[in-house]
Amino acid sequence: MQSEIILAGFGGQGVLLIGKLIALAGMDDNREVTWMPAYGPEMRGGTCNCTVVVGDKKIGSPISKRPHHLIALNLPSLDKFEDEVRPGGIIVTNTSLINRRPKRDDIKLVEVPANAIAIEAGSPRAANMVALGAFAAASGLVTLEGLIDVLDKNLAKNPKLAEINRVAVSRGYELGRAGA
Amino acid sequence: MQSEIILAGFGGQGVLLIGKLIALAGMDDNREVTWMPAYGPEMRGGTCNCTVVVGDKKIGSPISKRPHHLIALNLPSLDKFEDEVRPGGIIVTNTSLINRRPKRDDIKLVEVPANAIAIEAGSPRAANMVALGAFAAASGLVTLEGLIDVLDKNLAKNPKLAEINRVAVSRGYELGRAGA
Amino acid sequence: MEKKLMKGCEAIGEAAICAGARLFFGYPITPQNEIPEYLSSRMPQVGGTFVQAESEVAASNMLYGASGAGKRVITSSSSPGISLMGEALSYMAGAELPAVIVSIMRAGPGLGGILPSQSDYFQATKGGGHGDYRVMVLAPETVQEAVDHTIKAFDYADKYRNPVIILADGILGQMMEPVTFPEPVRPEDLPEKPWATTGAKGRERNIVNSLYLNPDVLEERNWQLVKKYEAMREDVEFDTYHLDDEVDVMIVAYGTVARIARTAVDTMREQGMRVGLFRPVTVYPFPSDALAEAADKAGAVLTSELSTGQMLEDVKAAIAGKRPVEFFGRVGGNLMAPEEIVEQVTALMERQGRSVA
Amino acid sequence: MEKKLMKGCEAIGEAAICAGARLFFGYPITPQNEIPEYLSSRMPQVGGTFVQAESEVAASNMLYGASGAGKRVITSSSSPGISLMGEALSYMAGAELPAVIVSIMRAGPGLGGILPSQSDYFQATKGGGHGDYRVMVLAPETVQEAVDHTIKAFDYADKYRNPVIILADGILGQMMEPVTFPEPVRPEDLPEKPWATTGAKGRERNIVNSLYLNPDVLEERNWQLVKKYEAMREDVEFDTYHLDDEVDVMIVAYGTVARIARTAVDTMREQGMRVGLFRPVTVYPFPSDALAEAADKAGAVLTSELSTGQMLEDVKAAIAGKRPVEFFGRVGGNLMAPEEIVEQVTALMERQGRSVA
Repeated sequence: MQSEIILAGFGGQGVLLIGKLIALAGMDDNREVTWMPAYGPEMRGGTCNCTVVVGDKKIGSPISKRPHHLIALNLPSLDKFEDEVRPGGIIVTNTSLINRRPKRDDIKLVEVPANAIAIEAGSPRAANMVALGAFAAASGLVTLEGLIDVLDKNLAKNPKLAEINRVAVSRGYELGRAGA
Repeated sequence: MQSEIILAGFGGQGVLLIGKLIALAGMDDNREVTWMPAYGPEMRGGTCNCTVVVGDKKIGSPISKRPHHLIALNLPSLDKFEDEVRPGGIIVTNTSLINRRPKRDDIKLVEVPANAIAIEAGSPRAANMVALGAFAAASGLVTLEGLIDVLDKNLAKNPKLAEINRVAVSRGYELGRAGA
Repeated sequence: MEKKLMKGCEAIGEAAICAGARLFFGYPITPQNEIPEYLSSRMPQVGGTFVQAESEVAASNMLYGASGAGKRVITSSSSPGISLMGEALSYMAGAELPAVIVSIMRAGPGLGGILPSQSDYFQATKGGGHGDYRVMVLAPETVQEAVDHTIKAFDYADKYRNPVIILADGILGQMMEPVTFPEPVRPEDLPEKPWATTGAKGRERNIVNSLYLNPDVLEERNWQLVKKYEAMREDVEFDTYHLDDEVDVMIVAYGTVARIARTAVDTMREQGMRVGLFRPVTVYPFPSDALAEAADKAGAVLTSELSTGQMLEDVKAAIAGKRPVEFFGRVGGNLMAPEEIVEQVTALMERQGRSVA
Repeated sequence: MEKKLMKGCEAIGEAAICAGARLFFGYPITPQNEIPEYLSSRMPQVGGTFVQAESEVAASNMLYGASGAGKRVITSSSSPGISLMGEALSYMAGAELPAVIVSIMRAGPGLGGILPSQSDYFQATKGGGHGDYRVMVLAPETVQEAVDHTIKAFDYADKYRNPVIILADGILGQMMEPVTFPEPVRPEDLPEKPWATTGAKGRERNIVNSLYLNPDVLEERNWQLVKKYEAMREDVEFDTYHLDDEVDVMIVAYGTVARIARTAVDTMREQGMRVGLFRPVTVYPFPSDALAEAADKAGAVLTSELSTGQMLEDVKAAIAGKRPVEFFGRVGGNLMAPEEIVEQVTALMERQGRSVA
């Protein structure tokens, strides 16, 4: 079973980082993982995305035109990738910045006001973590413990930031579970 | 019928020029001709040679490992090429500078004291012309008139030099005819 | 051994360190800048030297010089930059100098674009430079393989005294995958290079050169080089997927396209189609014999590349008319989706009159 | 028309003038210095410009610039120098700029030697530079053909908006043969180039570039270029000698080796041997179809080159396993004598079980 996830937002929202955290958690779980950033002309105009694949056997293409899931941190990302998600997949939208619902009704929608919750958690920059937590809960692809573990390892030098991110990812996880 | 001639001497003896004159005379005679100088490492050490091919049909290789004829203006040239000449071919040697006869007895030998005669003709530098004349007479490959014609054309701007060369080539021609 | 999640470019850089390379010369160009970026900070940490040269011509000649002095050396670049290294590559091959060149292909010709491509296959395998030289060319498809190939490349370069190219594209360069590294080699533990110009104290001086004005000597050398290139066949590498039994179509692909093709093969196998994949791992020497043998068990062959048909020539040469060889390429920086390969295979099977299950 | 006895190099120079070229950019290297030497005095006589650049990299980029401005431009060099032009060649092909490049091959790899060679065949025909580009490659065997090819090269370059290479060796460059020249073209009488950057007065500005960051646009361009390269097939040229009837052995050779092979064929024909010669005149596009057809009437094929086996790959590809293809090469600056070819053909016939008359 292989899961392909596109994570998209504008530059600075940290989609590459949460993609990497999923890959790291998957790796720690002894699964096959790839993380592939869009580069080149796609990077222009301030949009930013990456594709993470998690699976149980050797991964073929590290990019996907038919991802199973989408995490969209802003409206252009939802506009661009909504149609590509496979039926039955999860779309996480950041309602703090996305003022519409997906047109698709064959997907599982997880709406989180990621920026608002991130501010509550202690930093507006942690919105990506909220979305990550929500996705983890809704998909079951990685566990909250796994994510917190890689977060702690990656932010060992900055315990304060680690704490904010832990809170943000946990809040997101709760919301994702509730929305499921 | 194709004739391949190697003309060899030391740098400055003008073997490239007399090769060119044979080619030009052949060309004027509507025959196929090629002129090919040795270049590269062969040029080192002051030796100098070129290969002229005159024939009635399209010429293949412009160089020859089995030339029909050899014009050797100095001893190293005779040493180097003597063995390559085909049986029955002509070897013209410049006895002013070559103190031995060829070892071959299956060739037609034409000996000319080219430098001595050139001095008589007005310039020690015309030794190549003497050898050229001798070769023309012995081989019949090009006519004296043909040679004088291309000489005149090539030296139109220097009538004095043309005159010396005319004399030298004619003296060589007489010697070559006598030796035949 | 600890698993790390690393970008291909950075993993290649670390692998070079691991192989005992302490000298990098290069000039920036997208999409491989993460290699020099990584090594610019990493080299000083291990007592190595990172030089950003004034051009790729300069970088490649620095490579020549440092290799002549007996050191393990590496450079990396992308298409236009590799073109500028053609002369030095030929010189290194002529002087029999080991060196590792990482070629992260981008779309061409000319400036082209910065997205992935495999359109420098000819340049790498047939020799962008002049003369009868060849370089060994390794084409990794995963980040782990990029690491392993980089380390092997240094060993092959020393073994054959010849440049070795790692041929990959921006996907592999930018992608992160888990990797492990072997125990690093200390440069001082590497075997000595008795031919190197290390200062001729107490021995005859060594000469590193490619100039042979005597044609007989040069000809002899040329044929010796040919023997060496032929000897490289002992290190030929390839990979097969679902080729144990007869197949209707055998896909031939390398690098990133092989990954995409593998996904396509999985899809087709699920649908009951008899399809497999042959992946050249060394593209020079090309696994011609193995490919020809594999083709004997295939109805037809589909070569798929990110080029307008370069490896295709080697595939056709290997198969020598015994099987139909068709081609599917995407270029300009675009990749084919696995679904496109499925489509192409299906169409090919129909043309071959084979029922698609 | 007056016949002149001229050196190949000088004849190529005069032919360029004759074709309306008024710009030469180059850097000296043996054995083609007679081309820049000739043009350095000849260009000013016809109002042209001769520039000795600071390097071959610079010369080739000057070519790019002047071609972009719509002028007929030419450079010449030899093996290492041509390697340094690989990047600019790819750029010219990418920007669709016409230019004529004279490649007088010397022995390689590296500095090698200065004697004749054909070991840059891959570089010319498969693209020394990066990306999916091709250049048309003409391989003259006589000085007259060198003249004709140079003139044609300018026409082809303009027709296809692509670089064209004249591929020859030091023999042709140094040899004198009689030549005639056609009526010279006056540059001002050449057709206009509406795409050139000539100062955008009263019209939309033209852009000469090879950068296409959008992969869909670049991909479209790549396939258009492929179509163009395929269209070049209409100008494919070859020559046959004693191939009207069936032969036991067909020799395939180009340039200087074709001349030597012709002498060998004459010798063998005199001995009653059924032998002929196929000579590719354009080596890209390669006359594959004609060669395959000719091979149908041959028992076996002997490819002979001054390389360790480069055109050999194209010959094998064309014949696709239908006939045995063997190889005889001399390298390092050495030429084969006609007698050596006779020997090789005789041995091949014996291996094929054909009686040698």
